[in-house]
Amino acid sequence: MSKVILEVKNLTKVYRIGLIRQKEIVAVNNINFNVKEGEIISLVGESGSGKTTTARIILRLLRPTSGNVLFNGKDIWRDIRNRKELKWYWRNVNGVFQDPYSSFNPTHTIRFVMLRKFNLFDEEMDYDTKISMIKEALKEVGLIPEEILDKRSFELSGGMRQRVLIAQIFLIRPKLVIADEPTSMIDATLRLSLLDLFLKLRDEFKTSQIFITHDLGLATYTSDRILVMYKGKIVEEGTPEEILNKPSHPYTKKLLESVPKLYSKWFT
Amino acid sequence: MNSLAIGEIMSILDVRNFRAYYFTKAGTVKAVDGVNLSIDKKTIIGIVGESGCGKSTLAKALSFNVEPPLKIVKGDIVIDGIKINDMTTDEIRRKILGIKVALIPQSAMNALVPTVKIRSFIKDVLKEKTGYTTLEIFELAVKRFKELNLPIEALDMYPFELSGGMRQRVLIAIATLLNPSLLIADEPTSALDVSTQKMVLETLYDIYRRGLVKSIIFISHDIATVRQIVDEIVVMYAGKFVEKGSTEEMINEPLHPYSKGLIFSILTPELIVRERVRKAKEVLLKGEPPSLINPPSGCRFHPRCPYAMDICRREEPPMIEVERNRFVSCWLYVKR
Amino acid sequence: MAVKININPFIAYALKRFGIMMLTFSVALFLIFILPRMIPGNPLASTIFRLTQGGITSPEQLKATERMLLETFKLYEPLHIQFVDFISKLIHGDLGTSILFYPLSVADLIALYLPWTLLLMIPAVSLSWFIGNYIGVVAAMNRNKFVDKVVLTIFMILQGVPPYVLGMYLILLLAVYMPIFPTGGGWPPGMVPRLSVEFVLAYLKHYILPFLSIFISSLGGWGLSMRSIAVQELASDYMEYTIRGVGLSQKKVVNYLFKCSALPQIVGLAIVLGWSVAGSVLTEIVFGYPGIGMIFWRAINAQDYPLIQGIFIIIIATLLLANYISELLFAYIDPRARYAYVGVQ
Amino acid sequence: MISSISSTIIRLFRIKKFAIGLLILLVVLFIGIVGPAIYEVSPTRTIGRRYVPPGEKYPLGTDALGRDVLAQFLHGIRGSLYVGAIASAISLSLAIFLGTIAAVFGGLVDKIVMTLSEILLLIPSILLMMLLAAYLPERSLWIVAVVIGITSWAGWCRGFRSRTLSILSSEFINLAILSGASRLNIIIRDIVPIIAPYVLAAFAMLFSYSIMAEVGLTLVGVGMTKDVTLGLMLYVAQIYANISQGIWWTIVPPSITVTLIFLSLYMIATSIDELFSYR
Repeated sequence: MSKVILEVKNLTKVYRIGLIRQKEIVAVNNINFNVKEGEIISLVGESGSGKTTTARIILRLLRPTSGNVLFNGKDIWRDIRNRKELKWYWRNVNGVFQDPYSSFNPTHTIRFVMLRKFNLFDEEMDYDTKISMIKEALKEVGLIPEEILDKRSFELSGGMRQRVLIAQIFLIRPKLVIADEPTSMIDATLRLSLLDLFLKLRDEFKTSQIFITHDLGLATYTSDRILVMYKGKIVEEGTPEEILNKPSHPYTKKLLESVPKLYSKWFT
Repeated sequence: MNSLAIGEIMSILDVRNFRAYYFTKAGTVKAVDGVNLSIDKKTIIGIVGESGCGKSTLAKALSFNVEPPLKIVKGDIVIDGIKINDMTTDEIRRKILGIKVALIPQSAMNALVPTVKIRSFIKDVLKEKTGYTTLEIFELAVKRFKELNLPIEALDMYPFELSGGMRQRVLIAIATLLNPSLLIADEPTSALDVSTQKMVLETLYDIYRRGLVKSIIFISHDIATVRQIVDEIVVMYAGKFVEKGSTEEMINEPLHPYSKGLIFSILTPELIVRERVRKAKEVLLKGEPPSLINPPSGCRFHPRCPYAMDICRREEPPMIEVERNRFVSCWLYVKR
Repeated sequence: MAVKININPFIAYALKRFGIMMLTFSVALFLIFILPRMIPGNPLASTIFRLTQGGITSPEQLKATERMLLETFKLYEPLHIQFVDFISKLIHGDLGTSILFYPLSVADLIALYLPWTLLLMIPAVSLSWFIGNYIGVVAAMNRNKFVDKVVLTIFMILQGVPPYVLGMYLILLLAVYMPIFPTGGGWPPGMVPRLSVEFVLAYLKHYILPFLSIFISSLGGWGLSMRSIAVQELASDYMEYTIRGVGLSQKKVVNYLFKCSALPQIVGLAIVLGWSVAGSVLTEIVFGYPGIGMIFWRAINAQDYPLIQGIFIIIIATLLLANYISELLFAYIDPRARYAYVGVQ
Repeated sequence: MISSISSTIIRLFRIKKFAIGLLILLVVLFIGIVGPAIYEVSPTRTIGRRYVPPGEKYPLGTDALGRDVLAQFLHGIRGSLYVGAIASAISLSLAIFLGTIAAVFGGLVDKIVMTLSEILLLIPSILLMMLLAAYLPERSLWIVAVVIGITSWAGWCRGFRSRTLSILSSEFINLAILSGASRLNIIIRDIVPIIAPYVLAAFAMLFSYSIMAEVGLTLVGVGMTKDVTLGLMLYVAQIYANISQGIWWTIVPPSITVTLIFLSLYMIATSIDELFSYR
């Protein structure tokens, strides 16, 4: 059994909105799970299930209301305090987001975006080394560096943008990648090749991955384990085969029923 | 119309060699470039394709929503024997929209005016299209809402008081109040969660089953959704139809290399799909769809096609009928 | 968790806005109170000095003025006592006595002049609201066509011409070079306001130019903002569907468009009506129109502090009230906004 | 970077509205800056009879006090531009500073800034200016400009706050954080380049607003008491009832110039806004 690299314990996030009449929204409700080295898991749920909030907390972009996230045994909120430790964390745990449009500042070139990732590196490097590493990473994801380095995001297609985001992951080679709906805005024929890049990451660098998605089909394709989230809770956990063949929770059953399938039909 | 022989069923929709281009500063975007589509029986047709293949432009053109820079370059649209091209915008508005053809737009969620109650919207629309009295209109609306299992109270609400799925179902009910021959649904469910999506599709199918509309053209990028409801699937690529056939045939045995790549790359939560995808790696498509300003010569799919031959680069393949009602436009299937 | 009291969200909103309004009014009152007292030197001395320089020379009058100023400002008391006095007088509606128009009280003066201002501003502003918004919607419906471009250009220029400058030109053109209208004033000198045909006609003759200057110059602002709101609305999914998906007639579409875009403009109208007292000052000065702006100007030039202070309080109070009413009105009439308070997703 | 800036500028100039606006503004600026240096007549000294119509001796005639109107006009433009520049610089800095810190820090800071700006918005700034100015015995160009500046930042402050908030909610900020970028780096490299065009537009609008506000204040009698501005010219013309006497030369030049300044800046501001909001 390979070792656990990320542990999520009793994680809860409550949003308070309103000034006078406060309303509490429990986005994430006491969830527990872990990720092993080289493992790909999926958090599956519809909008409002709390899956994105969970992703933000693990990426240390959002402070949880209670509970802990342990990476390699270190509590990411308690044990990581200074910039150096933060950089170490993000070097090891990084993310790819859904919207390839808002993931780029329109005033930045791809070169700038890629160079920025070197903030996370401890070692000093000269510019040429950095650029050659960037080119290497861009080639890995099937892009031609010379063509895109000096372009801005809006000059690239959605698929290419998403590849640039994945190239950043290839550049820093983290231990864990959180991919929040990385292909939901990408067309079907391009989607698989993007997903294969994630599989390549795992095969080449043993990178663990957490896929955040609403798409049960995508989850069954990529993951070793699927966690179904509903209203802030993890209601079911299992391998793709288990989830598809014998779902136990009523929500999972309902979800499976409402997903349109290719080889069966609702109306006759 | 010209060739309406006795006994022949008048076709619901007839579109021949239809071309609609965008004339932009960057060049002419040939978004729909020579498609044929005719519907002559009760049926639901699904038009599938990926972003930029021209399917939304086709939907726009079929629902007469043609505004510069989009222009119809060639081809007639004939609906219920009426040639639409010759009509003025005003005539189309009065005689066709909602009466012969109804549209469920891509943005169905936000398609109802937020400051007007559902009831008065229905009244305003039907008053103009029919000679009905307000009372008759409301009776019709209530009857239809009951038929489709929609809450009658929704009539007295503002659109934003309804949930997203309910808004779409209400919109479907309103659009089809006058039993149009043809309903065009352009990505009606793409913004919805799966459970809501199913309810909307049920309403759509209900309308069809009860004969409230004769035919539906369902346009979507999501084949798994489309196949739930349609009888026939048309695959569109780079402004052209590349393959057409019955739903089961198309899903189980796509012929065109593009259809294969498209259908084999769909991920649904079915174990066979996962196995199939893992095995069928060789048909997976590489590259991206071409620009429609300068489409590739010959077959527009050839730069991405794993089976591309010489002729594909030079000549455009014809649409041939390989079996009864099974059409494909690919040199691989042309017997020479 | 505290006990949850279920209040009607609309009332909660109304209360919250009322709180903000009162807070703002307090800040304004405090500023009005503190500013004259922060000026280095003794403002009374400087006022009295100016008065002796001006026309009022009789010693009794001077003494009376001095007493009055002391009465109004109570500068000999400590600051907090002054403040309590200021507020308590205000609550009793006592705004002091004017120096310039001695022995008239400030409240009486305002009651005397305010109606003339309202008579000028309310019709001019309301009419330009209707016409400007109507033209704005028409321009939006024809956007990027010739009509739209002409309207845009004219409105843009109109927006750049302040009403008082327009007033000056109107006088030059229609009163001096073509003496159709009088150059200023509210009625011919020597005439006394009363409800007779003769007076009303004479008043109207004086009324037209100031009315026009306000009417025309505010057209541009309404038209431009309405056009941009309406253009945005037209691009919305629902207008798109109403026009092309459903095919509603042009008439109904304009109707819907107005319904969707006029709501924010209604708030604007209420605010501008509240503004009218403040906004008419310059126009009244240019035309010598006998409204509140005119006496305000004279009060400033004569350093009639009680009157200045009184007018400020009135202006700010009307403004805040108008703003408050418009906010509630907006929340009430716009179903979207009304819905937002319920806070359901 | 440089090539993209220049291509943006080229695109800006393609917009006719921008080019015309800039041209008008440059002409006014040129007159205001160079004019007084070339035409060396004192604007404040009586040099002849009163109300001499424009002619050979006095190109724009003389005013009620027998002063040269052209000299006043040239110095007036300069004075008004000064007021505009100072006042808009003050209110713009306040707006940017308060707006962005409210957005970045949120919480209590945000609440305070928002309440403050709401109060300022409810009390119309022109009234506040009058109030401030009415009680100040000596009013120089600087004082008036400062008064205008500190009373007119509220609306723009809210604008900057909401723009910053929308940038902060973008995914690319999260990605910048995940790239280990510091807060300062994010402000400089992510936020500033995006709000820069908005700053320009805000500056243009505030500039013309300040010039108009000065004219209004002076016309009411609570504006400038010392320096010559366009507002002061109109004020003098107003007190001496020049309009009803048909003495147009003291009124037309300053009033047209005020309108032109407003128009040119309005055109510039709207075209900047249009160009950048379409991306």
